[in-house]
Amino acid sequence: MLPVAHNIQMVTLIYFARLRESLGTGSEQVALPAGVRDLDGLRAMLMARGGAWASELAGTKPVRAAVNQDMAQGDTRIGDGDEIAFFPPVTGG
Amino acid sequence: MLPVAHNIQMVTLIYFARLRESLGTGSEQVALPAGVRDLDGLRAMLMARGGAWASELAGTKPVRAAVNQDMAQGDTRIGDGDEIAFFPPVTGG
Amino acid sequence: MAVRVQSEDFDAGREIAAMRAGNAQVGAVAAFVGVVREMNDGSAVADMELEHYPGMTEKAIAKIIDQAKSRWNIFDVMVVHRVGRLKPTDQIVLVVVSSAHRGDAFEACEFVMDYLKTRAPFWKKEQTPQGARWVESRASDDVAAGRWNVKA
Amino acid sequence: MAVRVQSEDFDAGREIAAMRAGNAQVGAVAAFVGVVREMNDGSAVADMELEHYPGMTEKAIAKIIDQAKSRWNIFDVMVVHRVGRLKPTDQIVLVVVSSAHRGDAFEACEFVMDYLKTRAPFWKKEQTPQGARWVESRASDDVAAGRWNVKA
Repeated sequence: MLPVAHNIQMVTLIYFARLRESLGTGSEQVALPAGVRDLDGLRAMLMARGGAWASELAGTKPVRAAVNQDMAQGDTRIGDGDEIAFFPPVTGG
Repeated sequence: MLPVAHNIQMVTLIYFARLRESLGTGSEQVALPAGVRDLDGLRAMLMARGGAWASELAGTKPVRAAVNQDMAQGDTRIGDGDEIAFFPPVTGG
Repeated sequence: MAVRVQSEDFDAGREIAAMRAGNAQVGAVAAFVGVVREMNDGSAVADMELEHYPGMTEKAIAKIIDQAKSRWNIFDVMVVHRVGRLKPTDQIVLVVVSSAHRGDAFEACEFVMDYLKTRAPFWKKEQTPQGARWVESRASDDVAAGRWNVKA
Repeated sequence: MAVRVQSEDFDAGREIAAMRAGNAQVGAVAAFVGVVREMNDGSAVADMELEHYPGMTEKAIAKIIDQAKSRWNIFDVMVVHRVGRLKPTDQIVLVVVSSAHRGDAFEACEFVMDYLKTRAPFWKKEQTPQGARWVESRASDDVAAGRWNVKA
């Protein structure tokens, strides 16, 4: 029988640029609840924190995301050990 | 009454690249006969010399021309003092 | 292929020379230098801070270069992108593409720039007389990238 | 605008830097370097001689630059074209265009190159193991120049 700890899915969240400043944090480790298995689910979970989290991630201002350093979509699957980044549309070059 | 010499139209002819080599000359001064007033007329006059002149200027191999250092066409007018160049299509760059 | 993300300035001439060296089949080198402008969207820019996503940046640029290499007949691509504090007239980005013929070099160079603008994780924050502001992405950049018909 | 026809080599980096200097509105510099290839049309090239039409050359290039300036939003264009004896890996031609934005810089730079190839009076004679030969113009160059819809 597997230890219970095995089911806890830990992910690293990173925020860049305007999001990092508005949210007041650059990165954090969070445990994914059992029902959260894709980017849209994670975004809903973070918006539930209210305040800047709700307003920045609602999609009224454009937000992009990457999973393990690849551009990702709302239905991109996420799981234990993933590095997930949220940021505004890029403006380099 | 104008002096007769006034009617002699002298032009400078210049040849480049393959034409210069085939014709065996880089430039010459020629007097335009009364009937020769455009590039096509000049080309016919030069082809009448025969040999390389006939074969190089017949148009079987592509030939370009400039009048006073501007790209020109068969019907481009020519007259006294003009600088007229014949050459193959350009291959710089 | 070479990708460099650095705070130091770069020497475009040296990079262009390096792309020619050692390959006598190179007939064409296309290069692009992006520069910080004094005015942007109507505001005077005093300086700017370029933030990026270390790790993903290099990976994203390498992917763009791979796509360019699969689409055009090119020998090599090199990209240098600066980060950190920059001021007007500073160089930001360099893209150099070598090829046998100029058409491929030009198109691949423009493709890489268009994709850098929409796919590489860099963000600019400008200092202006009205205060600091994050530069907003331009719809025209999405249009420019979109015309290459590449899937995201 | 600057046009130079010379036998000496050029320093692309220095010319690019000169195009940026003194104008803080320059946001984009596109550059192209043409290089002598070791193989051309299937033959090994030992060296080549570039002949031109002094006087007309500068005039023809200036006209191409004027057209580019009337069609695109660009600040400046500079062209350096070498003549005389060149060997594989030598630089032949440099075109640099400065602009506020990259689209204009890229297009104007490619336009100038396409027109140089079909309108500027230069001729290449290559030395190959099969003997000397005048390089023939390429239909693809006429096509490249033709797509800009400029009247001759």
